Amino acid sequence: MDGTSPSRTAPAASSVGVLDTIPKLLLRNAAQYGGRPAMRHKDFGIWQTWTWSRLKDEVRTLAIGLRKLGLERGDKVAIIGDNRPRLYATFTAVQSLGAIPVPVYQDAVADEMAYVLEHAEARLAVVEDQEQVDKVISIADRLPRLARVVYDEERGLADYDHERLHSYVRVLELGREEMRANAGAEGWWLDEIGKGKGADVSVMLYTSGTTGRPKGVMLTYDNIIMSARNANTFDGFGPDDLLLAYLPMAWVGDHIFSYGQAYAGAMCVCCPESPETVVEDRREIGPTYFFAPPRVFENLLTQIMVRMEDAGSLKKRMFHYFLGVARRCGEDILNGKPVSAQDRLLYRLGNLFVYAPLRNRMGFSRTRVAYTAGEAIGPELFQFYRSLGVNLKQLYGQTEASVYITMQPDGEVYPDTVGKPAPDVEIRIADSGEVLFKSPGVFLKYYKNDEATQATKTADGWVHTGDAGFFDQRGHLKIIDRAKDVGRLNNGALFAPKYLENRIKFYPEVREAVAFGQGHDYVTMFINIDLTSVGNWAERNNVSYASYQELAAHPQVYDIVARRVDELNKALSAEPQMAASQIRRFLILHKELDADDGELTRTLKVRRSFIAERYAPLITALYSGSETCHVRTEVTFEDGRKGIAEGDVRIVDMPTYPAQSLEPVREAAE
Amino acid sequence: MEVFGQVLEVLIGGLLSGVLYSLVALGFVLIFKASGVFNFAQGAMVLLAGLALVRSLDFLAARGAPVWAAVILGLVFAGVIMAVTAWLVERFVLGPLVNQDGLTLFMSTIGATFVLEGASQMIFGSDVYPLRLFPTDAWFLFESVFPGGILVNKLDVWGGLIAGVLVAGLAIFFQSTKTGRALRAVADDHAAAQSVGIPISWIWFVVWLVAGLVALVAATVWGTKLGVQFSITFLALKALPVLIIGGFTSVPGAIVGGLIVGAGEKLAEVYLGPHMGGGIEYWFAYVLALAVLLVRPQGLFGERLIERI
Amino acid sequence: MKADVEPRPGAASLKEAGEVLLSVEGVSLSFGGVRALRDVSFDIRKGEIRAIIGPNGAGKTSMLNVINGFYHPQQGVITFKGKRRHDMRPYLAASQGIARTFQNVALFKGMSTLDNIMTGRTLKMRRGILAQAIYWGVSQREEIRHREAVEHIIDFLEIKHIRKTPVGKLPYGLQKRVELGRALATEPDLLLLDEPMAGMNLEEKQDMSRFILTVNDTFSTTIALIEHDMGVVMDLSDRVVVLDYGQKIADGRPDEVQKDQKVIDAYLGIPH
Amino acid sequence: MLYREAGQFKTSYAADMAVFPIRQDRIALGVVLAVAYLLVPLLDLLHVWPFGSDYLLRAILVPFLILSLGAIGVNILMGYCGQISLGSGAFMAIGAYSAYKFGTGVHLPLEWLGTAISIPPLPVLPSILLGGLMAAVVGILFGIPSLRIKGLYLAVATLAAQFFFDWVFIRVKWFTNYTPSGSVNAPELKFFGLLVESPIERYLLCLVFVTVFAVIAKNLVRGNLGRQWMAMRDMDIAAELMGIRPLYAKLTAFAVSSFIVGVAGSLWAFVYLGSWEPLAFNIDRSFQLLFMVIIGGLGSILGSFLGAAFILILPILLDQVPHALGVPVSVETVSLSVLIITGALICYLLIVEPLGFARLWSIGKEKLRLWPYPY
Repeated sequence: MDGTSPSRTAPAASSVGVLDTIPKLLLRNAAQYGGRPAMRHKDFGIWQTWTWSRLKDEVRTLAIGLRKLGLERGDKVAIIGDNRPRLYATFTAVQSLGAIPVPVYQDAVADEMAYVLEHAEARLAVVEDQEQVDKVISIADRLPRLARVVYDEERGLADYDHERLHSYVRVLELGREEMRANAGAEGWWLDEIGKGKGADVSVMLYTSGTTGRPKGVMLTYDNIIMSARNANTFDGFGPDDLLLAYLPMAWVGDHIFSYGQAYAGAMCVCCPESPETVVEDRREIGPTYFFAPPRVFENLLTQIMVRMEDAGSLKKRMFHYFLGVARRCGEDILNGKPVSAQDRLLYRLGNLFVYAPLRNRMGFSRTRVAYTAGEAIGPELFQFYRSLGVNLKQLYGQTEASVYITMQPDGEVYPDTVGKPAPDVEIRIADSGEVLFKSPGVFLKYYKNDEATQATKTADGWVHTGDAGFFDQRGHLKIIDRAKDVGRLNNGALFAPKYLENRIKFYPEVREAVAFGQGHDYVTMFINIDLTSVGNWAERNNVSYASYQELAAHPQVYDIVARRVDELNKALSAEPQMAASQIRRFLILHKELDADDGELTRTLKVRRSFIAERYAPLITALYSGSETCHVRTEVTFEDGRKGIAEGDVRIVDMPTYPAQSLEPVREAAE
Repeated sequence: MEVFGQVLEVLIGGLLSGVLYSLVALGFVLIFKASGVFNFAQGAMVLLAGLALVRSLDFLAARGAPVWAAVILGLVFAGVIMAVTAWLVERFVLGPLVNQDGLTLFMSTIGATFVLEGASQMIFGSDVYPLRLFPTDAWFLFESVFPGGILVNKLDVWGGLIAGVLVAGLAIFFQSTKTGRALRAVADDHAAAQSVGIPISWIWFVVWLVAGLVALVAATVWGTKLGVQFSITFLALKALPVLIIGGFTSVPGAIVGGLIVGAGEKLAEVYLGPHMGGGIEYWFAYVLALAVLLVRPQGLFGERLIERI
Repeated sequence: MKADVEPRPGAASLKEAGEVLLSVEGVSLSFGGVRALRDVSFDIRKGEIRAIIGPNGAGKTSMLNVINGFYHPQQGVITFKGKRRHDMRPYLAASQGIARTFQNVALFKGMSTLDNIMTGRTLKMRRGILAQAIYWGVSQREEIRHREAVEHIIDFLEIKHIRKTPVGKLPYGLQKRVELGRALATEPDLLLLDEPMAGMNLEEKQDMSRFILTVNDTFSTTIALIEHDMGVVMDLSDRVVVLDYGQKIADGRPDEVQKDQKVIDAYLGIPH
Repeated sequence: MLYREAGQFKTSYAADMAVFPIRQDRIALGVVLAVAYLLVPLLDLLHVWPFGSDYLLRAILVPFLILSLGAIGVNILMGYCGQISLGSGAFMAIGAYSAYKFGTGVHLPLEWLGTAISIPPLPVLPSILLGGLMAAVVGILFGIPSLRIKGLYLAVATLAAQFFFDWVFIRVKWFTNYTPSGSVNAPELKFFGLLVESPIERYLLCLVFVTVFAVIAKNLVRGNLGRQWMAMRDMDIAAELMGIRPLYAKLTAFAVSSFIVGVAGSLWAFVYLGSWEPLAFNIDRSFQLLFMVIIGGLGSILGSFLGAAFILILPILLDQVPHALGVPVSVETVSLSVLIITGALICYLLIVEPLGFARLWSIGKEKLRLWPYPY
């Protein structure tokens, strides 16, 4: 179906010198892989396919058409819409004229969009359909610079005023007419491409900053092409690889994976029919390279489990049995570690009955590499996919880095790290614990925002990630928290509350946890037990209890939690940076932290300061060495009534362990 | 005169044997009226009834029971058998298929036919069993008028009488008994009938029972005529054209249809047959029916239906 | 996506100019004793959206059945595209460019969405039985050509995700959409819609309205529709004809009709 | 479970509209064909069990193939176009006798015209196809009523065909070349010069016919014509309002169906029976085909094969198995229990799975595709 040949060779990395812009890469691919698929798009029921040469023609005609619309070198062009070949082609067409594409999140509300288009001084907007056209028109008065709008989907736009509005097809016609009229047009276009240099700005990506207005990150061709090349060689991607482009084009990830790497490696990019059909389309395509944020993998897993709930008991038993097998030896097999012959056999069977079919249903049958990033992914979730034989890995990146900062090399995949420095990336850990990096992907600057640029990028080219982290002795980077949230113990050791809390929360018995230590000598912790899992335990061991408070205070429960804390301490002692953060004392709160009581945010994040002051006596007790502490708190019930939760809370001392290895972390960075 | 007499003889013979067809056709009409089911199994039911009757008669006779007692017991026994059959069919075939389209129901009765044929012969044996309930000799009428007179089979006359009685009885049953009226309601619309609270399963049981009894009656006559044997099931096929001509839903239609077919095929056999190698009564009825259909798709007595969308 | 069902200013008046596509003069129809239509006359102009409304049993559906030749009126003249039309089999009406959807969906239950819409292309497919028996070659090319056309309809009606689902399995709203698609596949000049929005929720109704309007705009298809939802009728239609007890009691612009006393009475069930 | 559809995406409508869009299915089909065309002959050549005697070929495979072909024909009319037919036996007969006449030479004296039609004996292949053609013509004739009459009434019309032709071939001696016994012998089976005699040759001959016609049937039902048939079946009024001409749709269904049935008939006579009497095509044959279609699955080519296999194997099993178990069973009991079981199965299927074995098959297939998910 897809004309792939067995050869799996990434285009020679030697030709960086000449192939220093995306349009040049396009010419190279058209020449070298002309007959092979460049893009596929599920449209009108089948996967419409563009070969590289077809793509080149499209880009050329479009570019010439855009030129007729008056697009000049250096102009900014906003690109708004779902992933589709025509919009990707627009990127290259724009770039071939030396203009700069500015992808905008298609789901952005008119106001956000207005800001970006205004700030970027876009002269032209190429958008997907009526919906986007309406949005742009609604904010047109705020965009004096915006001269024209080009749309792809014609539907519903027939009776719009077409003075400054043009259909994509019309632009192509303009291009064709021009080429008919003027034989030199193509040559002119090639010259335009020739003028491009690696140092030129290739794209502006607006980071949807959590605080303040989005910043326009300017990336050069060198940034993108080098990062892309490195990533391709890192995982051996080449012309035989397919990937599904379904994440927003305005997001750096998509720009690097589906655009940079695709062009650099002459990979085939597949665009889904519509956002609703992504899952179906992924199954059809069976991408060899797949990226998704953790929640996607989480949803997939829940779907599987939910569906299997309705399966026949026998099938269910088989399913869970083989999942057990996978949990036992799946990952080792994937990592090429030695595994007993019997387990190997069982895994084979499991693969026939469960794993392979599951991979098939999820569309991962052909996936060689899958990446996840963005937030911490739960170890069991992560290992579930790996044990099924899906080579899921983590990476750590940023728009400012053209994505790649660290990646997990095959065979060195650990759920609790984000991997080793990516090729050509240098990493430094600031004294504050903040992670700094330096790489060919480092962005040029923020558009029209020098102070932000200086704040982020040091004179000698180091970039502040804003994340705190450290290298474990395997040389893998661990991200522990936002740098601003990381504090210090009195002895000066790093104190990363969220890191500790997340670690303890990976244990099913622990629902919520709050770590203290900032400005103290050692780390202490509040713990909320998980009523369901501990409740189950209680039933199994016929421990009777009337309330959360009673169960929480139960000595055996304390023992269980203590055991967990101890495990954590052991683990921490193995992590030089964290050894000092071992939990010296903890208590199990007499009530569950509750959003109704203002202890959690509505998104269920702990409100540290509020808790600190509400339970001040408990904290004092934690650091005073007393064994118990009486506590009295007002609680809000489901129905809004107020009540009082009162009782004695026991405080437990924990043994700590000497830090195991203390080789300086810096070396790991090299 | 000679010729006329011959014609008359053939005609009368035809009409009377036509009545016998009607006897079978009646069973179809009953069930179709009440359940919208075209009961292909009617023939098999005649066979079953016949076998049950004749075998029990033989059994009792062998035990030296007096003829009248044997006959009564035999009829009762056969009746019971038919009742059981009716119940089984309703319970296991039609019940589950309620509200299905006519074609499905029709095919299900074909299935039922095979089961009945198989079962009945397996239980009661599959030979030819002679049955002697009615005289089989003949009268010769109007010998004064026509030379040689007109030959009339007494059996056919009996058949005619019985048919008459049966029709009368059924007419009364349908018009003036509660169940009878309920039956008609069901025929019009299963769902509706259910909704007004007529227990459809009961209705269907009754219908099949009645049809079974009609089959039993038919069996007595036909059994005497041909002897009870497998080929009796082909009566079902003979009855089809009768129905087409008479219309599926009309009792009088069944009778008239029977007469037309009977007379028609006899006349055809006698006066066309020789020119066509004979044996045309084998198909004549069908071609006749087909002709009728082309003129009146709903049969002679069927109601015209308006198509809606 | 929001559906824009605002009446388009000027559109209606502009269409008054369009010449008559179909005219019905003095049509009467009765079944046995029942008189479904009594001496009804009205016309449908090129490119307009014509609504036929009226209380239940007013003879609306019968009217459509007459128009596409399914019922044959005892009296009256039907003129289509300027030619007086004699009683004809429905498929001839279809071949002359009249397509139709049904009050209670009449899809081909055993077939997929795709096949259902493909049947709409029958009139346009020319290959003989032998070519089809061999399939590969001309017949396949023809199939592909029409598949493309159908795919555009599927895309237009936003039913990509159910392309290969058997229509029996689909929810009611989608079935209605597929039925519209099947009618569109015949590329009709006159599209008859029998209660296209019956039993739909608000969102579905808005979508359907959007589709109807777009069809009318982009393919300039003339549309005659029966609908109970007055709001929809007022928004969509250029002109409305009102039937009651098989008789025409009003005919004109939505706003006019709305004010008409006879109409109000009819809907309130006031005897006359 | 065995299906790995990830990565099997379609880049052209041709590929998307293929009969077997899934690779695994194509492989399976290939295997089946390989077995049928290569393995069976090979085993027979080597006289390996179960081909020690030619019983399997003669008494099972050959009739299976021919009846499958017949079932396909009936299925086109009943399953796809929704027109019930109880007269398929007659159409087999027409095929058989026409083929016989063409094969032995036609001489039709037309005294009143003072002339005579006479055609010299034709080779077997054209005779068989002409047999099909005649069946098709008659099929159209008896299909005409279907334009006015529906359902049961039509069933009767087809029955009329059955009885009429039963009679014709018994009484009209011309068809049997005036043989006193009324039974006739097939001409020797020469195809392009090579003689088909041995069971394996007969088997292969039937196999070729079945393959060809199965492909043709599949092509028709998946194309425009097939859609018209199914439209008539599912909702004839709507179909007509879509511009489908009932006349064309129904009569083509009758024609194609009868043609295939006719060819099956002539094969049955020439290849399987060799010499036969009209009884070979009586109403029982019609019902046999009807049941194959109902049990196998209305509206499914595959179903026709499954149904044929079942109806054919059942009596053999009922006969063999008890023997194998050492329980002697009378021939009569067997034949009666066959009646009962088939009848019961029909009712059962109509109740639980109106689309027969084929539906069960496709459900199973769906399960495998969704594996390990239950839905």
